[in-house]
Amino acid sequence: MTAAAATSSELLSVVAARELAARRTVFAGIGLPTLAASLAHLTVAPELEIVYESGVCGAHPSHLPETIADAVLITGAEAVLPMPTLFGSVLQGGHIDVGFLGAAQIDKWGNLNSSVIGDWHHPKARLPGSGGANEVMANAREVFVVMRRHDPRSFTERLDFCTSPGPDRALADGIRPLGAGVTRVITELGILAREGVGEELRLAAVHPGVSADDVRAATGWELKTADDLTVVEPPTEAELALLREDVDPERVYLR
Amino acid sequence: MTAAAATSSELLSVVAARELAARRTVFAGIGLPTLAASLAHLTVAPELEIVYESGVCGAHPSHLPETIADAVLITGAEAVLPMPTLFGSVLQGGHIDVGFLGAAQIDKWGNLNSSVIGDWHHPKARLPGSGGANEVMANAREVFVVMRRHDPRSFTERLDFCTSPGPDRALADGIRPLGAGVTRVITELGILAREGVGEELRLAAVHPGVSADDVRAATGWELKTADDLTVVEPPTEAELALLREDVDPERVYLR
Amino acid sequence: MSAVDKTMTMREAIAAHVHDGDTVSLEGFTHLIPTAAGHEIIRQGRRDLTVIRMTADIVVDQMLAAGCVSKLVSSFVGNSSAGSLGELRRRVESARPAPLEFEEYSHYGMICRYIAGAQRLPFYPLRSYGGSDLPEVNSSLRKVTSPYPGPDGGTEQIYVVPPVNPDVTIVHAQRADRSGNTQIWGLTGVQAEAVYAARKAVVVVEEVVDGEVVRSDPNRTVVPAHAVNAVVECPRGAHPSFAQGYYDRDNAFYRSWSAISKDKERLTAWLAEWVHGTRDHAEYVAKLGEEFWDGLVVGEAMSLPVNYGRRL
Amino acid sequence: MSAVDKTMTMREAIAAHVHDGDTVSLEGFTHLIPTAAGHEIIRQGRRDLTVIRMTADIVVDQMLAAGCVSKLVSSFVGNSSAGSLGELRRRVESARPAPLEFEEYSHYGMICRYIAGAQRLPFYPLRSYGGSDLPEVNSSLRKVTSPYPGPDGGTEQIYVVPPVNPDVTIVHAQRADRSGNTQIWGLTGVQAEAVYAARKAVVVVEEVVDGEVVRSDPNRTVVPAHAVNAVVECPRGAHPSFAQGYYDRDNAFYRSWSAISKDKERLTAWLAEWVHGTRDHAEYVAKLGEEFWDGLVVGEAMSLPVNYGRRL
Repeated sequence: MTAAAATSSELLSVVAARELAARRTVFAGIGLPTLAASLAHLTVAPELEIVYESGVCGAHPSHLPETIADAVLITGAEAVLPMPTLFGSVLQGGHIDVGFLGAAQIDKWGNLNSSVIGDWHHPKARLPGSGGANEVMANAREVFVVMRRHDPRSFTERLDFCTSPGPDRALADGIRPLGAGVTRVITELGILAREGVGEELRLAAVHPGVSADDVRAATGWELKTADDLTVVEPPTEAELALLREDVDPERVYLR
Repeated sequence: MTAAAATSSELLSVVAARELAARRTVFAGIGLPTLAASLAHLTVAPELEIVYESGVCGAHPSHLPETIADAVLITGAEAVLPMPTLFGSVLQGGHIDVGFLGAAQIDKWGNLNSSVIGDWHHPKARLPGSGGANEVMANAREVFVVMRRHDPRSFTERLDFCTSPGPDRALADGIRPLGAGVTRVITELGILAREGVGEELRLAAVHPGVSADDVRAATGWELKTADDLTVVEPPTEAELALLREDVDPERVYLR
Repeated sequence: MSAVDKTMTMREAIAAHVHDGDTVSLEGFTHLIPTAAGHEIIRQGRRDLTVIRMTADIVVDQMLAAGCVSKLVSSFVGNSSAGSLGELRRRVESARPAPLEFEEYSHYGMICRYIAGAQRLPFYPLRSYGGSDLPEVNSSLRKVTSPYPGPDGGTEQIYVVPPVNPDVTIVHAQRADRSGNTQIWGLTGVQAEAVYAARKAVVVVEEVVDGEVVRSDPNRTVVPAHAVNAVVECPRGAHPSFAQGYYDRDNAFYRSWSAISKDKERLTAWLAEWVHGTRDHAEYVAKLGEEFWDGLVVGEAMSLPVNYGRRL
Repeated sequence: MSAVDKTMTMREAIAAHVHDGDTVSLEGFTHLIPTAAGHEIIRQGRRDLTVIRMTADIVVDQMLAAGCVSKLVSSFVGNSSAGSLGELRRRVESARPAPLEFEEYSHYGMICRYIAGAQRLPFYPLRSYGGSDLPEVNSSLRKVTSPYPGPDGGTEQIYVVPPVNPDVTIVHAQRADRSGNTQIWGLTGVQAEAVYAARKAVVVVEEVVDGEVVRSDPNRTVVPAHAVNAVVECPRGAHPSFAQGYYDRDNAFYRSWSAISKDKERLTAWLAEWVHGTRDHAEYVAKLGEEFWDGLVVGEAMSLPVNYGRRL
């Protein structure tokens, strides 16, 4: 029996999960990041702990959570911390290996905009803002970005507003951040990667059937390609089975 | 039936309790301050809450506590706070009306030494140090000092070391404290008082049988006397009965 | 020792402690959002409020739509992950029907403002904001030079935020005694700091309990009585958010809010029916109906008791 | 999710995590003092330690007397209200048998150093020290000018303390699971901050419990597993201090310490008998005898359970 072909959500979740190999702590929002972390826990990162910005550590949810503060994350958790402790001692304290962030716009240095489209004072669209994103960027050892849509408006030469700056911008402002900033961007076209300060995001891998030119055309800056560009290994049947049967059997997020 | 004459401990406790009239929160150590606060609660300050630097608010002890962290203060308390909350939000936050402090030396401005006798680097006697005293002085609305012994070595023109400065010293250092500093010093001879910044401690009251000259002779600086010097009203039978029967029936501190 | 009875009705508490022009903090991070208090502020027609709330969500959108708010201080303006806040976007994007002054932070920036306010500090340092555009649109985000050498031996700079001291902070909790000793379990968020930062505090609870209940577990007291001015018993007052162990989150209502709030007429009708059209939260609860509440019922998962000990 | 087993014996934990020359924080404010860990450090003959402890009391005096400590960082050096620390006073007052480097703070100064260490801050501001002589003898107490106007519109200064980041922090707690989720009730002191400030942390507990016990009440977890490197089960390991709900304080021993420690020979004999003369804390406990422990037994005062709720 062959598994059904992977959906876009499944593909992104599987690819993100693989990138979490051997990591210990991940700061994840609800949706694809949770799916990725849960799958990684079952596969490449058995010691992985998901920390939620609401204050939950070591959750053992009875149901797939609908928010980062879902009651099912609390009941049976190993610890529920006050927010000053979570943000101060856990996140700023340097205990998070990987933080997942989303954004409306990203630039080649991995700077992120989640505040406004247009001018902040008279925005065309008011977005939610930082939440904890600015802190995750400044304090997690590295940041993974999962963005379904890969187009030049989202992957832009110039952000309308920088909500969560990578280390290069921080250093220019005289502030030394703890981590490397965005190191992986996982999209429907492939994976962009950078290692740290002074490095641009480069195309590291494409999904099967996608060419480097496709990705360059979808990116708003002149995207460089890694020397060892690879093709993403499609989700295995084992990965898909875990995702479909154990992680999200009701397909809450696997739309 | 006449009550036995008041002991020194009883006298000091009763006098300190009266000074707590209408106060709401008191930061008290174990011993005479606890006795005074407990008696005040039963008499002149029915809403009084004792806050302990260990983190206990609203204690309902089954036995007279032996330390500020005695297990009997915890069981049945209304709240037990982490120390950062107690010192940060409660004390520094400005929620304490009166703090009780002791000291080895006090000067005319109500500055206190609880660190060393002699030079700090080569002390003749090493005392415990600040503990939370520096914070109580800086942040309580006013400070009461109970010192059994009233002699020129303790009531000194010049402290060997200033552990806990009153507001005059703080202001000279460019720091604006919240409270008035020491406003009452209760000793076996009488009561010294000052109201706040710029004021020296003056003799406000003497115990029956003590003269102003007696107190001046026992004080290491040129002690001024208040215009309306009074004689302390001796403990009433009602006060002594409460102290002996309700507050410390086993005479743990009423030595 | 203090045993002052601070219980009052929501109507009394809002009338006594929230005035036109006040700075009002409403906290509760996803859990225990003080919605019923927001609705009573709307009913009493407060104007020109500065609202402080980390996650400005449905209750803030409702207060905006009712015309109560002239300024918002926040770190996240959105309807959780369930969509947009229609009124907020109209106010910010096109000043309809009136402009909204907006002071923007990140979550930890807001947390640190509360901590600084609670601890009476002139500023609080945090490792956020370096290189961000936020300091360009918020002049309260400033830098301080550390008086200690940095990791490389040179000087080190860090951003700081100023304290916030609301006129009143309102929080929702599971339970309190009559004098205000307040117990919260599950997510405790930043409620304690928001209360200590405020000049006055109103605690809304699912149930007022005997002092003995609170005192059986003093570590559970997140806010002690000395920091509380009013205790309001208001069951289900956190709807559509949840109260751990009491009722679950109304996710359907969250999902519906985008459509309601996108259409100003529909939003006005919603307020007329559910807020102005109910005398108090008890009526709002009754109007939703028992069948509705049955859908949010939670089962039991009791904590194991611990022994505080008793001297023999 | 993490379920790594971090349990080990006290001997293994001290051997693995405390080295000559290390900076070691031992916290516990009157309650849950990690005495057994201090004794094992003595048994293993550690030298040249910098000990950080807010209330330097009996266990510090013992470590000083055993020659383990070259520097002390503290805010209170005394035997509670029960008298003096003989060895500490000899070291400080007359450099016998060796000088002791002493860095002195106030309680809140120490607390703020731990917070700054835990939160990776370059400094932490506090409203202490203005006009005190402490900054004259401790150059780490410095001033910062606030970037915001003060209450009078002028500039405002405030003292700050630097972070502390011990090589290892050791705390005692009532219970933990095998992976290090640690629960404390009663006085929780500054244990969480001291652990988060440290590079490594050892948690000593009255009992190692199943994960299910911890997870029945996640708000009780003061230190999560991710901050813990070793879990040591050591019943009665906080003696002569107390463990709320487990055993009471040995006030008689506190009162006796002034006389023991005042006489160096007697102190040396005490260490020989009770620390060097016992193989581990279990022997120390047995040597005290069951009759002794009967005197410290506490009765029951159970917390009332709360409902965390379960989705139906």
